[in-house]
Amino acid sequence: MIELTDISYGYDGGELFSRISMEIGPGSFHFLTGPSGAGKTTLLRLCYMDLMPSGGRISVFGREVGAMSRDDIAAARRRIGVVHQDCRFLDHLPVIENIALPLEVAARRPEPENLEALLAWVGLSARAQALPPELSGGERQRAALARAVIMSPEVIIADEPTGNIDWEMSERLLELLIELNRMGRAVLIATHDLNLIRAAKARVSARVLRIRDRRLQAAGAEL
Amino acid sequence: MIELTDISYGYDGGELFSRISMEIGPGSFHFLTGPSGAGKTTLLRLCYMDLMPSGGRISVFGREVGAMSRDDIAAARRRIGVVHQDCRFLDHLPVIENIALPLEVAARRPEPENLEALLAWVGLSARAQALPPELSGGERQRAALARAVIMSPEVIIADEPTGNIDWEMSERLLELLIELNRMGRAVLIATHDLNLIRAAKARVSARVLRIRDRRLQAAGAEL
Amino acid sequence: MTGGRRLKGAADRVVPPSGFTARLTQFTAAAMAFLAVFALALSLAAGRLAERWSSELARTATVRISAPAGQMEAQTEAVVRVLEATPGVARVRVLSAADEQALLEPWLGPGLSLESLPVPQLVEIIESAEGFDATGLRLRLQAEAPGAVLDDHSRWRQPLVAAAARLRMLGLVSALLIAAATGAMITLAADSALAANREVIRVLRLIGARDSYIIRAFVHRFTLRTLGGALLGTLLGMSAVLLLPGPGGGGFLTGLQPQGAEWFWYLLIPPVSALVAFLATRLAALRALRGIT
Amino acid sequence: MTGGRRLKGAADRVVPPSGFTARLTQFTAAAMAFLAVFALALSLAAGRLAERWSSELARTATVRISAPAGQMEAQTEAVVRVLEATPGVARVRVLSAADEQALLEPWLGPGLSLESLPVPQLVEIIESAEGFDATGLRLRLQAEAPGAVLDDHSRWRQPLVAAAARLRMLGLVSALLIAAATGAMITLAADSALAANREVIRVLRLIGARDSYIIRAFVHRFTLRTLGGALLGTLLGMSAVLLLPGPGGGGFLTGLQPQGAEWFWYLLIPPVSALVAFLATRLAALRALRGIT
Ligand SMILES: Nc1ncnc2c1ncn2[C@@H]1O[C@H](COP(=O)(O)OP(=O)(O)OP(=O)(O)O)[C@@H](O)[C@H]1O
Ligand SMILES: Nc1ncnc2c1ncn2[C@@H]1O[C@H](COP(=O)(O)OP(=O)(O)OP(=O)(O)O)[C@@H](O)[C@H]1O
Ligand SMILES: [Mg+2]
Ligand SMILES: [Mg+2]
Repeated sequence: MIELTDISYGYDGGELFSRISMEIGPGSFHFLTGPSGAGKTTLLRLCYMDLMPSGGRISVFGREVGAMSRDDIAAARRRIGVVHQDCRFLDHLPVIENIALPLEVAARRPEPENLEALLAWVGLSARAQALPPELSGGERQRAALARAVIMSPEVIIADEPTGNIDWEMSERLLELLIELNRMGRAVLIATHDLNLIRAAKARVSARVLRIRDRRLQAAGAEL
Repeated sequence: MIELTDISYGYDGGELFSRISMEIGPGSFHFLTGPSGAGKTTLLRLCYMDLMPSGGRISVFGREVGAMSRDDIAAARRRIGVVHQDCRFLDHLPVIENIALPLEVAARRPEPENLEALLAWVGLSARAQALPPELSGGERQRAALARAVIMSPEVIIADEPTGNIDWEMSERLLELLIELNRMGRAVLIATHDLNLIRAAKARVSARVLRIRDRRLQAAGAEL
Repeated sequence: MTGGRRLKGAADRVVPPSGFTARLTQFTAAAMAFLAVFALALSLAAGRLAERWSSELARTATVRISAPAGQMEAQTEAVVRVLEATPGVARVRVLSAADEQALLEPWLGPGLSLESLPVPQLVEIIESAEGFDATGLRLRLQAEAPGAVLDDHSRWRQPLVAAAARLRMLGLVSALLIAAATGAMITLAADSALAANREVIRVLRLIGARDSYIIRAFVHRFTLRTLGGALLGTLLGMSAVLLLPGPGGGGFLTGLQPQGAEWFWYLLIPPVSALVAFLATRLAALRALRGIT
Repeated sequence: MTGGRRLKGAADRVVPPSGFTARLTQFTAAAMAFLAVFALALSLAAGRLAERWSSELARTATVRISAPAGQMEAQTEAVVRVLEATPGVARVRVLSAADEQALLEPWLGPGLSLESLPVPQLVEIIESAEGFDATGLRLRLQAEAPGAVLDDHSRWRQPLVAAAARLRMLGLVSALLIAAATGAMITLAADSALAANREVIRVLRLIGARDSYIIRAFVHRFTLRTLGGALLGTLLGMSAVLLLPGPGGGGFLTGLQPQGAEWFWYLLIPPVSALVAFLATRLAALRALRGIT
């Protein structure tokens, strides 16, 4: 559904990737690892069309990204759920409205039961009416995950979703992602948490990709 | 140096802690753990006088916090280095100036060699002139740690300093903190990363505190 | 909290209330509307004044003919001939003895008989709108009727009329300046609000909001705020203008108060401000969006 | 990059450049200064006009005495007596025959002998600044000199003087309104900049910056911006006022151009704006800091 072909990218000056290719197919489960600053976030941003590659082609849901209008990109993004590394919210709206925001933007009506079940799953029922700045670090990440999955997106992209979350909660979130994956959603997670990758590999057939020397490699058996 | 006695605190309504006590003595090394939302960040904010307790007394460097003026608090904060969980920077100044900011605010002149050595230690030499929004998640955390230690503070408080950092870099940062601790600085780290705690315990005599049921407990031998 | 309730006015709510920029916009709109009312009042009053003065002056002049009794009639006829041939002269009237006596009464008292006096003959000229060329007329009169003297006595008031016209200009220029300044300020306020809300826009874009959705939210907000502020400012300005104490005795500037159709111009202030805000915000929003994927 | 270089002007640099708010502040200051120049020019010109008119009118009035030849002298003396005893009368002058002839010449032509005519005696009154009570004077004259008629002929110009005074007031009120609006706008702009920079202030506080350090940074920035904007606006405004075409013939409003000591008032605009900005920003910064530990 998302296909990167011979992608190059670099912020002003340096080159972070040269000619890397990757395919996120329906129902696939990918992990992306690599040292801090390797370009994990950058690669994900390319996938959700937040950056345009300096070389190569990206196609999302069968359409070339370079040929898409701004409205096309907006429409495609509604089919991708993203957990950003820095968990951005609208700070003036309560958590529950932030989580429902993708529905609102798409002029769809949120179903209260779904919303509440989702909140319960990420353990935020008690904080539904809090404003985002009043959340703890881990609560923010969980809210971001809830917002990413509320539209039942075809692809879920999560950038370091468990950086601030204790192990117990991480396993629970992984559970949710695996369940969604079993329902046919593609999942792509960037993380440096090897425990998380190991736990996932025990339960689904996940591919682990690693960014090294500006290339993308399949990680070895050490995981 | 920082002493909490019978502290209670709660954001509007609920009570997060009731009557907890803690002492950060010179040269001590503490870890603070607990599930997400337990109040780790809140406890640290009480320690660096960002919040005032609703009950109990806090004394910092021998002075009662409640009796300190705003300028007293500013002065005391210069003796405490803090890594905030959400790594706030001045987004319009390059990383190197952000790291040197505590010196500037204290009207002290940064020593270029120190600054560069510190940047090299946290692996940010190449990104010195980047603006904070151009940093990767892990780079931000490392910059925050560099800023926290640049004033050679007597106490270092770090909130989840390795949430976005790969294991190799985490060990290196831990190294830095342990070294500073050996030089007599007190260190207090909130983290959910059990590996980090285990690695530290192997090298220094660290106490591990856990927030549970609104109280502070010494963590058992399971770590 | 039902979904339905949350959806209503949602596009508006995604923009944070941002107290200060909101108040700044409203206040700017109000203050500028207030000043615009004053400038407009000044301009309209000056315009009215200029009109009144020009019509009151009725643009008259007099020719005084002093001649020996025998030549008087002939010279009077010559003067009338010359005047009727002069472009810019609308009407010529030879004053009768009774007219002249009425004119002299304040000076010589009633009951004076002009018969016994060598009183000059007066000829009144009503100028047309363009006016006549006084110098040329004087030369021609001198040639045809040596005893005739042209007394251009109303001209002294013309600077006043010119001044009133200038005052009107000044008021209009001020009103235009105020409108331009308002536009610029609202643009800047919108820009600053959008810059402050870059993060909000980014979040909205990232979760799949269309540009039109985002623009609508901001434009709506700013247009309403400006309209509200301008309405308030116009109301306050009008109240101030209406409450201004009238001068003691029906003098000039009696009337900063608007009259009749002039109300229309004041009523234009709020919608024009709102339109300016609408366009300014739309442009600012489009500009802001360009930098955000 | 040495430490020394980085330190210079550091307190200023910690506040982000924030393009739009900066431009908004500058523009507001400039626009308001520009308008203030106009209001001031209007006010000063109106003041000058009012003065000129009042002095030109010289506040004169005339008493006309028509009496049988025998009583003329006695009534004239009575009139002079009454007038000299009237408060508000500065000077009394009995017109000579030559004076009267000069007055009548335009009407009756030269070479007229008044000897042969029952011409009334004219007495000129120069009012003092306060003026006299015309009604009371009329009653007293009627009693003492039944042939005397008070001709208050200059009064018709007084509404003009009053109008000029009102115009001056209007200008001053506008200038004050503009100053108040500027203050409010700069306060709001400062508030909005501080609100936008809450995060910056929080970071600075958290790393141990004193309130005074933070306030200095903001206040410095805003005061300089406002001063710059106001200077520019004043300069532009003055240029506009000076370049305004003078009216053809020395009429009223000749002089929107400032004269002599009036320059002083214009020069006050930029420093006063800067002072307003200084105080407004200081207050706003103190208010903003109160909420941040
Ligand atoms: N907007 C930007 N402008 C310039 N350089 C940038 C920008 N964003 C990121 N970079 C740089 O590109 C490199 C890769 O960044 P990226 O965020 O993709 O790393 P990452 O693999 O996600 O790291 P982490 O694990 O620390 O989050 C980093 O060195 C970073 O400093
Ligand atoms: N400003 C605030 N206003 C209201 N509630 C708050 C505020 N800040 C935090 N809380 C709530 O207080 C509780 C403790 O928050 P805190 O940030 O201390 O947790 P934490 O232990 O640091 O969690 P994490 O590991 O997720 O960072 C959370 O439930 C949080 O939602
Ligand atoms: Mg990253
Ligand atoms: Mg926390």
